[in-house]
Amino acid sequence: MVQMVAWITSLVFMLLIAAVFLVVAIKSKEKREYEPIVKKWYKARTFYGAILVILIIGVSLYTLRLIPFNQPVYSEGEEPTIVDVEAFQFGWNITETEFKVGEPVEFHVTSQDVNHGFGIYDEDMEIIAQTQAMPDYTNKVYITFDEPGTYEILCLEYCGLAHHQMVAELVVK
Amino acid sequence: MSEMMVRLKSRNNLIVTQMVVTGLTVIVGMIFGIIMLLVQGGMIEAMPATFYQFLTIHGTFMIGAAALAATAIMWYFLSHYVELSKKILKINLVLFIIAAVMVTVGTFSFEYAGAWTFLYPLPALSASAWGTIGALFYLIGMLVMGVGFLLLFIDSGRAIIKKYGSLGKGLGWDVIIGKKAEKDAPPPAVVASTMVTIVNTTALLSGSTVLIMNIINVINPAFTFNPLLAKNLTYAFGHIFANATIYMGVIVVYELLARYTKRPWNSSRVFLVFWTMSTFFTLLVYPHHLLMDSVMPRWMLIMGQVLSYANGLPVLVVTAYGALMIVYKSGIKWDMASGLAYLSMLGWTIGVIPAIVDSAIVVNHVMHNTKWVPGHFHMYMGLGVIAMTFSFMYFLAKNDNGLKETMVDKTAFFMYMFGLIGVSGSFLTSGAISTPRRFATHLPEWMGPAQFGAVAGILVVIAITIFVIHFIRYISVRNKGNIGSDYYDKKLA
Amino acid sequence: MKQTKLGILLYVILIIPPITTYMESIMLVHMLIQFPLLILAGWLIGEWVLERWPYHFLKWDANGIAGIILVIFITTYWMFPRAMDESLTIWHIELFKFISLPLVGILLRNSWRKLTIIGRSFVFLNYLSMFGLMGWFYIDSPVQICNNYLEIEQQMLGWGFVVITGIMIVYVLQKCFISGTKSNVNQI
Amino acid sequence: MIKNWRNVVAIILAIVLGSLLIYFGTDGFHAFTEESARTYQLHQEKPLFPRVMLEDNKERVYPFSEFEDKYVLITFFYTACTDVCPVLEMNFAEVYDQIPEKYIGEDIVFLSISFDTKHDKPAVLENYRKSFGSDGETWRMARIPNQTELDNLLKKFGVIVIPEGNGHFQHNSAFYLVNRKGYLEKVMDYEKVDEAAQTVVSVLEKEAGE
Repeated sequence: MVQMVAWITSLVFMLLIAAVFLVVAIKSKEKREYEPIVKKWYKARTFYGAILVILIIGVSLYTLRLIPFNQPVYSEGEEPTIVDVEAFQFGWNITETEFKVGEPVEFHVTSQDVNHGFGIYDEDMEIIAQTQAMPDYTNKVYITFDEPGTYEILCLEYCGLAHHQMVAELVVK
Repeated sequence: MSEMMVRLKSRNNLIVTQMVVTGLTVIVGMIFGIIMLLVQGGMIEAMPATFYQFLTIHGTFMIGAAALAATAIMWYFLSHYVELSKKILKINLVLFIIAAVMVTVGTFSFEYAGAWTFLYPLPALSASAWGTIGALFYLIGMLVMGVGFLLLFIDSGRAIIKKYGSLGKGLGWDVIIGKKAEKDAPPPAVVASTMVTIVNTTALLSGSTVLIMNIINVINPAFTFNPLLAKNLTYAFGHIFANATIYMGVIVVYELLARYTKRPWNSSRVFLVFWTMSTFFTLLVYPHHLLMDSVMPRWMLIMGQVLSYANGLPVLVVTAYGALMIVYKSGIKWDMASGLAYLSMLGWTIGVIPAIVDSAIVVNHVMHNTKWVPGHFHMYMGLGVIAMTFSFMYFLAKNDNGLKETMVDKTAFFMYMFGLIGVSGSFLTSGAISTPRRFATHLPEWMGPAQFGAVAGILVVIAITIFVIHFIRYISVRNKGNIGSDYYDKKLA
Repeated sequence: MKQTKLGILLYVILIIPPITTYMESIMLVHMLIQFPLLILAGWLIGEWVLERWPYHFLKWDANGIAGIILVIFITTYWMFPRAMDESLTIWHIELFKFISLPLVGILLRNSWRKLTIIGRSFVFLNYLSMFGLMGWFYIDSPVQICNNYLEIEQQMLGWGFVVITGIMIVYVLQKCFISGTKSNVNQI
Repeated sequence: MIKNWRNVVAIILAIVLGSLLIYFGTDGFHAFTEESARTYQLHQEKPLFPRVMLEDNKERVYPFSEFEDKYVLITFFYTACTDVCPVLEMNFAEVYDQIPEKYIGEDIVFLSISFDTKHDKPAVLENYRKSFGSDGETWRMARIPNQTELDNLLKKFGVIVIPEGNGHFQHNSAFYLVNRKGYLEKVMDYEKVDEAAQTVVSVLEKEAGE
């Protein structure tokens, strides 16, 4: 979901920029005085810069509303399931691997040896959440599975020669 | 031959040597890159150990080559304005070659495969995949390289301070506050060099600190360090050092486009303000590599996101915009040098977009360490820094010798452009479908983009080889004693 | 020769047993006051040494590099927690301290003026990052690193290093960003 | 180049001398702290457990030679300790649990020695042992009433104890394995329980195999 939005947004802006570069390259064949160009386009730049600044502030405010490492507010009487995850070369120790749909889960992720990445993939092999697993520290991921199925954990930080084989499964019923 | 000419020639010789080393390193690095894509695409087979060794060498060589080429560009143009030490340039090149050999020996002879980011404590804890000696060869090699670059930037800082009074003045702060007129502002080449001097000195200091931490830990694993500190230092080093290459490379764009269009590209006040912003942002945004470490202080992570956004402004509003403006209706004569310079600005600008997108914490949550990340920097570095490098090569060849460019070169230009767009695009697509980065094997559904990327990569290597051949032709002509007509240098003399 | 006399006086004061014992009883004073004072004593005495054997230094250490390398190695050695511990318990390590650190001062005096600005800046920046690391290391260390000192002292020492690093950073910044007249710019 | 050969020689000499200093100063890069140097040295020297009289939690008094022909795994602690010692003894208990039962008491005895002779009387020790599940037989807690004997032992085994003056001590901690002949065999990191247990078991197994 987020991936698609990101991909399309990037593509649109990249194509836009490429188009501008192309137009300017085509227009470069003409030859005009520089002074008037500077004057005109400096003015345009002020406008364009202002729009960018507003865009940046807007997008920042929008995307920072819900940052994933803020602990969600649980409703009265609802206790999250706390799952301890320990990564090691090359595997996972996960205290609990079966969950129910709608059950709030907190993964407390750490590592025995080197840095690893704890990435949760859904049934369609799309990442839905991740955090770093690092020695001496515990990172947290908050998640509530919406759909039943088998989820996979892959390592998302290069950790040695069997990095790509560090797989674990979670089952959501 | 006048004394001046001799001096210039020996100076150019060093630069030319440095560019040859870069060109060859880039080709070798790219070949390893293509092999990795072929393996991921399931088209050839390799042991994971081999794959990760290639990964390590590819990253190290590419970053090293980009830095070496970029410093050559910076040095060449900066030396028109300030007095730089040729001895230091030579020492840096020698140390770089020693480092490259050590890194190669460590990787291939002793099977070190801890990636170029040497994230503590991986060099020491390899699950017995590699030993102490391999790790030490690699780490000390990197340290040697760091020493060379540090000396180089100390020298550029010294020279700028000597000429302009202080690094602040090198960035034109006295012009910004209105103490000095805009027309007396330091030229763009000096401003960029000052910025890079500041940020890279910081980067190299953090880099050497974390390297020494790793070295001690490898020698005696009982001696441990704080892994979060190590991570911060590593990314402060890696992020700044990689970014600085483009800020050095862009000097060639400033110098070339101004010359080709016969339009001035001066440091205006806005230009100076934005370069100062770039200086601070480049130093401060590295936490966007740590967005997935929730143990980091929250304000640092939010700063990482917000400043990453803001860091897009200088390039989008000043540098790229300036390049477009200077080319627009200028009647410019396009050749390889000017074409590549223009292309590099495109690469830089569009490469910034996926980076900005990924620096949002919510997006990073699902895209961090997927192939989206290499997608962004292959555009930014591959189509940006590398294009600047070869733009500079063609400039030297033409300016020094008047060497003619052929249709082959032109074809190579387009192969290179579409090839790299293909490579980066395939990476970005992989990232969008959640393909993890740095995986020796791919699931079947991830293989398509990798195969496409490999084919596009082959196009790029062919193009780069043609570029390098052109450059080597230039050297052979040059060595016949036909000293060229560097009008710029002559004017200086 | 005024400096030499001062240096010898300083050295004599430093080796008076009660003073030595007192200084060594506090970790911070041991590393951040006694060590530098010993180096300072060497530096002052260096005036006479350099005058007495000028040609030897010229011949063997014309560019100052050999001297500075020794300085770096010796000071690095003395930054190991172990060296500090052992100087308290093993007499020949203590003796080595009172010889090697003044030697550092002498070598430094000779090398520093011969080094180029680039060399000096390089050495300076390396010490800057090294001190920063030492600061973090002593503060953050979860265990007692020195057997002869308490953990709290260890942390005080760490903060001492942090303060020194801070001062060094301020020094670099003012040198690089606040320009004086042209003449003193030349000597970063 | 040739004209400053002396410089080049001096530089090489400086590097060699400096490296030697660092090398020997750290026992060949093994020990940057005195603690690690101490462990390293103990492994090299394997000192003999000196003659001492112990007084244990059951008020029994006997020399250390009582344990002759058995391995003894030892910790040094004091009961008033609030930071390291509880962890140390907890971990000690975990090691105890990981040793196969057939060895316990027969081939190996666990012994926690208090260096707070004044305060840790047998009754105090008896009380303390219960909180860690020590049975008082195969894992005993004891003090050494004679201060000179205690100091001698601490010195031999490189245990450093600095009284803070308020009833507390700063001290270093480890597991010490003494062999059947009374020589120190191994010093192990008390934080790495599994590793220590494995080491002890492998020592015991190796003997059984012979």
